[in-house]
Amino acid sequence: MAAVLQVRDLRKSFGGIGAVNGVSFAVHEGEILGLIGPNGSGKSTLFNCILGQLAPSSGEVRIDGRPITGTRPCDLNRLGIGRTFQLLQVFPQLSVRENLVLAGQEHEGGMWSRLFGPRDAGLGAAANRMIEFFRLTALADERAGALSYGQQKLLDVAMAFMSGPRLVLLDEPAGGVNPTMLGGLRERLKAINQTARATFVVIEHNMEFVMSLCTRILVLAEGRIIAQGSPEEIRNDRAVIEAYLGN
Amino acid sequence: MKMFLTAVLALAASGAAAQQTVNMPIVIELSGAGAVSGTNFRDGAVLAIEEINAKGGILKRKISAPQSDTQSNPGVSRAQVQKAIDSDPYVILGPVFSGSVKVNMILCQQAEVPQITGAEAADITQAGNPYIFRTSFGQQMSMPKIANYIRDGLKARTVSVLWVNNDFGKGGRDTFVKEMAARNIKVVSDVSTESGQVDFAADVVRLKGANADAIFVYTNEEESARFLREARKQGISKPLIGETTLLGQKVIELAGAAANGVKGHVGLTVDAPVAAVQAFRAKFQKRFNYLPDHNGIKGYTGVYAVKHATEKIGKFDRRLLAKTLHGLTIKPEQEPGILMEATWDANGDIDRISFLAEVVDGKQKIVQTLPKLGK
Amino acid sequence: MLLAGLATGGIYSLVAIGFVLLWQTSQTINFAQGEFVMLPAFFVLAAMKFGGLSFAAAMGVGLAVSLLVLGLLFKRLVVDPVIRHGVLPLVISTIALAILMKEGVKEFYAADAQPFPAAWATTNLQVGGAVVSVQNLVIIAVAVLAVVALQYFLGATRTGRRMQATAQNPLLARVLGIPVGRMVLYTFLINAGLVALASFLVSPIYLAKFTNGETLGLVAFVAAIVGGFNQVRGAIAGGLLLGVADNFVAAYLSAQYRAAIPLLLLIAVILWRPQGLLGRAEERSV
Amino acid sequence: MKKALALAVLALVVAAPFGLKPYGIYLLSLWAVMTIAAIGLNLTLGYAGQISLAQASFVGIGAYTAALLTTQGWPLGAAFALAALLCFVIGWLLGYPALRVAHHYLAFVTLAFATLVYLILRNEEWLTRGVYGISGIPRPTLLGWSTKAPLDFYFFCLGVLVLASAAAWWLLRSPWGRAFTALRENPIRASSLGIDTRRYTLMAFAIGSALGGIAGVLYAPLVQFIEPTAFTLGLSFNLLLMVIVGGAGRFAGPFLGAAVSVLLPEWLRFSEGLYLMIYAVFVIVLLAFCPSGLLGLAERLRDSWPRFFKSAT
Repeated sequence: MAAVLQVRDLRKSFGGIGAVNGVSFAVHEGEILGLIGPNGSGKSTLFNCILGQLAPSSGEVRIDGRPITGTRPCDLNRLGIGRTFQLLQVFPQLSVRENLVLAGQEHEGGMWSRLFGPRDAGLGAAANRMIEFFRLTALADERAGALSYGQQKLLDVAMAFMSGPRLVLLDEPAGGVNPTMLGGLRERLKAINQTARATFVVIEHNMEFVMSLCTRILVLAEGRIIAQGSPEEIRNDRAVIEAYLGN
Repeated sequence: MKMFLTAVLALAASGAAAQQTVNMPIVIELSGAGAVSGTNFRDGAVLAIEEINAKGGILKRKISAPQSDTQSNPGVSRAQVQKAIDSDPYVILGPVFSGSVKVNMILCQQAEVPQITGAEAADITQAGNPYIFRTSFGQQMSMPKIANYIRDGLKARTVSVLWVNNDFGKGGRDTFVKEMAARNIKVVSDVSTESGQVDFAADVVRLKGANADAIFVYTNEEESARFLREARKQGISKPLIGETTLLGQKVIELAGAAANGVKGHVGLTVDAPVAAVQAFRAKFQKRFNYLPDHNGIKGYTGVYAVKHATEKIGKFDRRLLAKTLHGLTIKPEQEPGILMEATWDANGDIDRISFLAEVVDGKQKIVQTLPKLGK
Repeated sequence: MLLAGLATGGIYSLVAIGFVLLWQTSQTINFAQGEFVMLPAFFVLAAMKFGGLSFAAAMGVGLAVSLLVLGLLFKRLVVDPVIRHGVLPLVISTIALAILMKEGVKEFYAADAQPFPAAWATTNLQVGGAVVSVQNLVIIAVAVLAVVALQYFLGATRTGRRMQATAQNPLLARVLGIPVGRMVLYTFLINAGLVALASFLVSPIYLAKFTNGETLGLVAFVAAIVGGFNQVRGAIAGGLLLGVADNFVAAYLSAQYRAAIPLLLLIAVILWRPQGLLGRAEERSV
Repeated sequence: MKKALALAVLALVVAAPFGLKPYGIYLLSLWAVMTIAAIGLNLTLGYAGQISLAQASFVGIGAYTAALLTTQGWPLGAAFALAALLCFVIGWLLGYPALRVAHHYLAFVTLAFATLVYLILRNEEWLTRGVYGISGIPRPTLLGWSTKAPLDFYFFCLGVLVLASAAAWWLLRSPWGRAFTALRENPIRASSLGIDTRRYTLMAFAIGSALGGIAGVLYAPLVQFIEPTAFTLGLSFNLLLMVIVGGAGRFAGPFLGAAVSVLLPEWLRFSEGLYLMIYAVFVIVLLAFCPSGLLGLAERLRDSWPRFFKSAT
């Protein structure tokens, strides 16, 4: 079947400095692709180029074969692409349930149907399921701002899934989450991957988390892919170790 | 609910309750652009009221005149006049700014309360309101006199007009242009300026460019002073003609030497060669230790007009007072406080003798006395 | 005619520079900048009237009081407590400050315009047929002098450079050991000095009135933005451009829409070149 | 608890005018009109985070629409429809600069827009009779009920206010309300969740301006004479202070803010000219200590003394 996400020779330079120098890769349905590499290797820039936050200098991004380079983030969401941010970003004023309803309400239907439709845009049930799924039931009506960092991280990830996306790009989901919750998070992500056949691309520094979650791994250094393969291959690939430890 | 309302209004209108004082609220500009004229009008009225009360008031009732500030803002003036009407007044004094008067004269008309105003905009007395009375010339009375002076006195063939773009200025400019057309004097340049404008350099250049025989200036006090300074700075030589405001005391004080040589028609002036006016001027200066301008005379004579008319009809009846004032002529011999003989016509305009004046080294000098339009 | 334009432009530049400095160093948008130009003249008048001082002495007192009130107190009492809530609340509190100043002068001094003595000859020069007013020349000269002095101070002196560093990147400056707090205070004092100077230059011609600030404030904003919001040089260019444009339009185009010129320029610049003619774009961090 | 409070306020507002003289009724009507405009501004600024200093111009546009139509014999209903539509479209267009610039620049653009509208109102005499203004604006008769008397007109204004508040309440309770809050809190995150930040910003401007227009349509018959100087920046600043003092982003903010701004000058009447200064100082102090306005202050008090409040209610 066609690749869910295809990136062809993507380049992005900020005034002469090549953050991303010709990256090409493809992701197929159901895969969990890990994206690792030392800091400043262009991982986040790549993400932002794919997601329309930054306009790439050249190259192309295709979803299910259709070019979407440079489309606005809100339109990407309607095409079934969700994301989380490196820096945690939830809406502290709104309750956990409100955050979730917000995350899903814009996915389909026009503005006018939302105005005249039900108050929770028919997402009450879906939100409850997500709350139970991420074990936030006790906090459903708490203001998101009052949650702990780890709980907010879970909510952040849950919000990315509210619109039932086919492809989710996670930017350091494990960042700052204490080890006990990490296991739970990994189970949640694996479960969604199996049940909803959702495809993930994950940027992560926590090697143990990446190795145990991802089906395939790409290694980025200075804006270029220097290695790719299964987690085992990558673990003892000399080029990868050199890139990290620096020769 | 309807019945309840009519009862409230009836009580207010008749003012039957016997009071020892007669209530004549002063609603006037004490701040904002009109502060200068408003303060003068108020002090003139207060001076008259104190004199009248000293002699026992009107028909043995002392005058009480609560003051309220319209801040030269039409919206605020409407609210203040509404508040004054609620206090069941016999007569309302002020305001001076035409914009404010137009907003609140509807209220006075509905409440059938005579209103003595200092406003000069032409259309105030053309709205068919039987309760509005002026204390100085409306623009449609003073403009013909200025036009005659420009045609005969200055023998000008072309003229430029500089005016402030508010209701006072626009009304004056429209009337002036009409009068010029009637005497086929060409208006070669028509410069509008902003109320509160500070920089007149460009406008003076335009006037110099047009090079008309005479320049008619119709703006508020402060803008006039700034314009005169700029005109002198750029060396304008053509005669500068104005109305009462341009030759007013405040403008002379602010413009300093730049005001010298300005000529114009003056409906009311404290420098008028009339003994009563000079006496008023001295009393005013002693009481408030500043030199009054023409608005002072408006306030003063307005109060005395009400006193005279009320004593004439022998009782406090608003509607009758209004009717009596229409067509009434008051001579100084009958009522010294009127200072100069004045006649009010059917729609509330006032007719008096007026003067042609010129500012000579900081003082307003009367050049010629013009007869009443009526005679 | 050009001379008058340049003179007005000079005033606008002085006020615009102060405005830009405040923005650069402390993200302060001062909606009361116009009233800041109106107030010093009244300090002088008050010093003469109540203190009985001569004009020159009163000018000195006026300047000192302006530095104290418009510089120090403004920072301590208004800016510091509100800035921690962000740029918007500060914008609103400067609006309230403008109202406070206007009403204050109206109540405690005088509602009507006051003549303001000119500190130099008000005569005219006959230069080749055209009449040149000394006042315009003086304004231009003093404005140029002030700008050059400021540029020298910012560029050549040690404090000046440290202030520029604070303006460019307060965080980095603090890391480098520059007392950022004091540097920011200096900019407030410079702003107070500039507005006081502008006030002394302009009041003799415009007469001191409590409403003078309104139009002046708006035009100073426009000059700062048109010239490039984060550039002192931009503010000067913007100010001069506006001064000359304003006069020419009023003289030759329609005077009724005279006030529209700075506004149309403002909207055009903001839509097509938000960073202004000379400014550099401000990045927004994701 | 909120419902009871709202009903209590409604009852107070309905009963209030009976004891008052026409001047007091005029003030209450003015409060109702200003609240509608403030609700509009609160939507644009408080909920969607877009500052606008142009609300006075929309009140002006609404007022002039009403004045021009009703003096030619059109019913006030037509004026409401036309004014709301006109302001909606102009508000939408005014929203475009908001998409490109940061807050403070937006304040300048809307400030420039407001001054331009004032100039047009004053100079285009053929349309608006310029500086002379328009007088003799009739008060509507609604299905036989003449609102000529101050009391009747006050209830008419109150009716429109209740309608406007209900519409705003419903809008803010709907998904749109959530989207506006998200737009204000974090536009980047909001857009990644599919919220079309462009359209919602424009919508916030358009609806806010439409409400300003509706307030204008009521203002014209209230004062029965309008001229350009009533709709200058002063009114925009006043409306802005109402929203901020009441509590931006809170539903009841505009009601409280309008009350403070319209009624405060009366209570401080004794201070003659000082009340504006007191009001200005009050705003500065409030912003320094509690930028979320009076309601924010109330919430803060309630949160900090739960025992006291819990036991009381």
